Amino acid sequence: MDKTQLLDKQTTLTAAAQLVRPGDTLALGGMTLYRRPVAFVRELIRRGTGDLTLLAFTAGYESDLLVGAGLVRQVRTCYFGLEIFGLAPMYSQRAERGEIEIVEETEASIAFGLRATLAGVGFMPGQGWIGTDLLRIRPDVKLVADPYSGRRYVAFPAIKPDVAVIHAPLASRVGDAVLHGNLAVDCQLAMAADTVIITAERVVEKLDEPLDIIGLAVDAVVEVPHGAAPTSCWPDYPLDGAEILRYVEACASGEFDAYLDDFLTSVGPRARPTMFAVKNHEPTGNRLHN
Amino acid sequence: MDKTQLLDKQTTLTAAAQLVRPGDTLALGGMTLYRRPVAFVRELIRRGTGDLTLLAFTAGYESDLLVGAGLVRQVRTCYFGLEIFGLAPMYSQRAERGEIEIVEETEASIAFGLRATLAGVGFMPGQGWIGTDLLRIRPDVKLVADPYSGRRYVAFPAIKPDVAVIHAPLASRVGDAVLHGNLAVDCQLAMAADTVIITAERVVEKLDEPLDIIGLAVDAVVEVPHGAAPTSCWPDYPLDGAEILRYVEACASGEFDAYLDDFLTSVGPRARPTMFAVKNHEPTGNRLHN
Amino acid sequence: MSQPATDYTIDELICVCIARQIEDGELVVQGIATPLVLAGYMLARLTHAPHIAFASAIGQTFCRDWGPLSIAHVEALWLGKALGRFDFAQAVCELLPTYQPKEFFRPAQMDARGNTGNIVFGDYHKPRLRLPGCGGIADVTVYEEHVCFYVPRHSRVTFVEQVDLVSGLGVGAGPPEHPAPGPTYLISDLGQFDFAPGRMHLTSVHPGVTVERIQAKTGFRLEIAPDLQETPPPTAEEVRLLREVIDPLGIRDLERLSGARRRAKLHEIIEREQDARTVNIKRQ
Amino acid sequence: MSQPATDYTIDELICVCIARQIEDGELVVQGIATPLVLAGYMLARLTHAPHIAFASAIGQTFCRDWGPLSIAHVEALWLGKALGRFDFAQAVCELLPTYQPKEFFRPAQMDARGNTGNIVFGDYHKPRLRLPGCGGIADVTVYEEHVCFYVPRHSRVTFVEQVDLVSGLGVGAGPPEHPAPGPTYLISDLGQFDFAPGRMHLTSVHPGVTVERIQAKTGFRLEIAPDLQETPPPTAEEVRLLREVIDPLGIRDLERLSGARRRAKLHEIIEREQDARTVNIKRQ
Repeated sequence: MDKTQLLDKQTTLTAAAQLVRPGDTLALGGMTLYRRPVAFVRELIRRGTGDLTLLAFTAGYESDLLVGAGLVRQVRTCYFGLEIFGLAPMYSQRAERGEIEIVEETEASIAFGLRATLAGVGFMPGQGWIGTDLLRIRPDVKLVADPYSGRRYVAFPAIKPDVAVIHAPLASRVGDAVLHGNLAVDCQLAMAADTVIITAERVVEKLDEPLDIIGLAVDAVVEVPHGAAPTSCWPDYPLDGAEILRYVEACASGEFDAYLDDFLTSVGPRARPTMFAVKNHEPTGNRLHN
Repeated sequence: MDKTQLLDKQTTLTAAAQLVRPGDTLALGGMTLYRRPVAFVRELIRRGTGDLTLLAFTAGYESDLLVGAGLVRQVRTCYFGLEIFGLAPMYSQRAERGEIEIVEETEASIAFGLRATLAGVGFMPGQGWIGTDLLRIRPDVKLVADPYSGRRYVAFPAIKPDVAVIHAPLASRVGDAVLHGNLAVDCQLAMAADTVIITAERVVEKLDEPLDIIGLAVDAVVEVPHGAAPTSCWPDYPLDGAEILRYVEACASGEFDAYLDDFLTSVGPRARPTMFAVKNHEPTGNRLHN
Repeated sequence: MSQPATDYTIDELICVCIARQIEDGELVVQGIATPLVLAGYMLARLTHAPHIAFASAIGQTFCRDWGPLSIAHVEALWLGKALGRFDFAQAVCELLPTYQPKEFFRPAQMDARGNTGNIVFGDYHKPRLRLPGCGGIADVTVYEEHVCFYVPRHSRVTFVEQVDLVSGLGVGAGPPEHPAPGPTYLISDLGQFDFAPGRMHLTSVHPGVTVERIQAKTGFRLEIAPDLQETPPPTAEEVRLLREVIDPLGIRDLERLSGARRRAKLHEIIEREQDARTVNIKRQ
Repeated sequence: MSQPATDYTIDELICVCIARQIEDGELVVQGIATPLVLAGYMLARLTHAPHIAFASAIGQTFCRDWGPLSIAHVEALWLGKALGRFDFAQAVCELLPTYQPKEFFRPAQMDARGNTGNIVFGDYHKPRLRLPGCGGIADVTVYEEHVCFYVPRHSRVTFVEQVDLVSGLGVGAGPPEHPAPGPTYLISDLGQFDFAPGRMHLTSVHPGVTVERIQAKTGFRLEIAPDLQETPPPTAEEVRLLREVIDPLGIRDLERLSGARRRAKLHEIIEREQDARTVNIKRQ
């Protein structure tokens, strides 16, 4: 077998979305309204893959669509909103109705939790939370005593996504990816997840810029121009505020379903035809053959 | 007072070396034979500042000179040697004679120890060490139980240098510095230390490359062209293997003292005359006025 | 110095008060969706604090340069002008605890001691209103000594006797062996406050505002400084900088608006930014 | 395929055996001062494993490209050809435990089960010989499943009944609930070994070496594979690649030398590298 082909991970959005299974913990890269894997979310909603635990450092437009579509059972994030555009309407609604489970996170619980997974340990100690009500609403989170000073810290538990989806301005066919900043915890997600999917504005043979994500653990690479829109993908395109506002206004008028129909049926950005059949892929431990 | 002057931290090697006090834990940046603060060490040996605890991720030529000069009471590192040039002769000699204290470290104990300091906690848990004799020779290091699984980890204790000295290819007068890779734990040292000194090949008004060290916590910046020689400073100059070999041969012939005399009296690279008097400096919490 | 402005909005006064809290050389951090704060930082940068350094939740970069506020191009400011780039794990686990930057948070609820809630109004499991979440407030208020608050709409909705769910520590909260420093400063649309006596403490009233009105809009007893001042108004130059240089699109106005009014203003700003961009592109 | 080499050194055979352990697509890591290992990796890259990725203690970068061995310009290889750059804290705390790369360590002492010592010979507090230290061996041998060893000079100095101070875990060492995987492979100047029976286990003898000689130079009883092989010699092409392309300066020879002989060889290499560079500069 041609080794170049063996290590090429480029595939279609359809094939990549099959790597997400009902019940998975799905981590979405980017920040609120920046570099979110929107095209991937569209594909996932089309497939109707549900019962998901949604993990996002901060959750925004793409996550609200998933929640609104009823595919999310549990949310883990430290901020779920649309920035200056206001609350995430479907998240707020479902949370207020008790229709989703929320595992309340903070910046530190996600950052240390991912670092614990990467270090191969069960927790990382942090200064935060003690004295707040976070420990009351997260009874699963325990304290640990510093064996030197006796001081108590929160033992932020290890977090491990099943699948991480990161949108990148640039990726190579072996899965190395350049993010151009606003990294959130994307590099950590791409190392911690069992299955890693990169959607990228451009997929090239060889990167000519420093990589942020090492392709070793990447399972699928999909070229999706404009794949983060209407969120931004710096420096390729800015935030499309008018579209975010259109979403907010639709939800304010009780027209989420109409917006979603429109979102799903819009031709939108499409993946370039795959150059190699999925069956030729054989990265270790991925799910393409399951 | 002119604020530009207030924030300018450029000074002389002499003034910067005064920031190190007898008994300090002195951290030296770089790796073994790469980007070591050799000119700074020359100045420190001239001053005779002793009773030091030497902390280095890996220790090499510069550290062996300090140890040979009798200024080091305690060594903390995970590797003290001259790479392919062999053992660090003075370190080995003094260690075998029991003339220095060694706090045995590994990559993980230094990396997690610095991360603990930066996170403001007393320890970080790691998988390493358990089952080795490291815990026997580091009786100060304790275990911690994962409150979730019960698994025992080593609680790597927080490490905090008093002074860190980093040699950089490029720095700005406010202390921002570019290292060009081979970072070791220099960024961590520059954040963890109470006092931070940057020696640099070139000191400029404004960086035009991404910084590795943020100037906020930097106390002194000294322009010292060739300040890492005979160790390398990529891409400015390579390792001067002939000089390292001359050192090894001198020590093998019992002529460390003669080598040291030569090293100290060589005109060598000198700092550019300072452009601002030290008394004009007033970074928070540094020691220039003590 | 510049003359006092005769014409300014309350948003502009808030920006100016935030700017006045900034000392030269400091590191200041901007959270998500806080244009009043960013405008205040930029104003400080352009007036008395030319050497401040910026970091933002968006971008996670270290910047010394500045740029005007934007809706569409916020990344261009933080990424395009970055001196150094980090990731959020580094920011949370290392940079914030080490550098302890100054940051202005906007509490959704706050009690007299500065304990805050940004997660829910009402019961956590059956909330009256689910809020976005507390970001890192539960993490940094444990240790951070430079926490400031701003409240664009002073009311009993925000200032309450008891916070429903505490996600940020006020003065002395937390374990007795490590009491939280608590906030040091608060600016609202009615006045300025500190927490010197361990409780929210009115130190200046904005022009035209009475102490009685502030107390009436606060759900707990306010401490009043014996030497209570009137907040000095913005200078004409500060207002000019805000309107013409820092925020010509008027993004700072959004925080005091809600619902349909905010959406209408957003429409206007987005169109103006698009138009301005079209003009700029044509100019090139 | 290429013919077997008729003329090769033992250093070259070690490089070739290391290369044969590398699978295409793997991440391989080089420790400090291990030119035999690096030459082996480069040979794998140029023969059967074009898609391997490299990392090195020097540089802490991620590379897919290769370059010839150097004394003076080792940073140019790792930094000049880097695809991505990390720091050593990230490498230790995150990259190594996550990616579990293949790495070849050189133990100073080793027992039958693969427990190693790289800190001292003799008593820790009164050592016969103080060694550089164990680097990260005490950290990664706890979990790492791809640990390999190489021993350029097989002797009873290295292979001992009992390691003076264990700084790396052998097969099954560590706590019973998390036994260490132990090493999987060892190459010395006399033969190749694995640890399949839980102890060092001779699987092939190098051409011209007897089992008796290997046992005599090993301080504990060796397990011998029933189907013991002779190590296939390098091919002529492998030797050519090592001599002409990968390591024209002969840096790989240094590891088997010590004391004055190593210093003499270093003199020669440093002069040759300087001359080669002068020629290159003149050519430009």
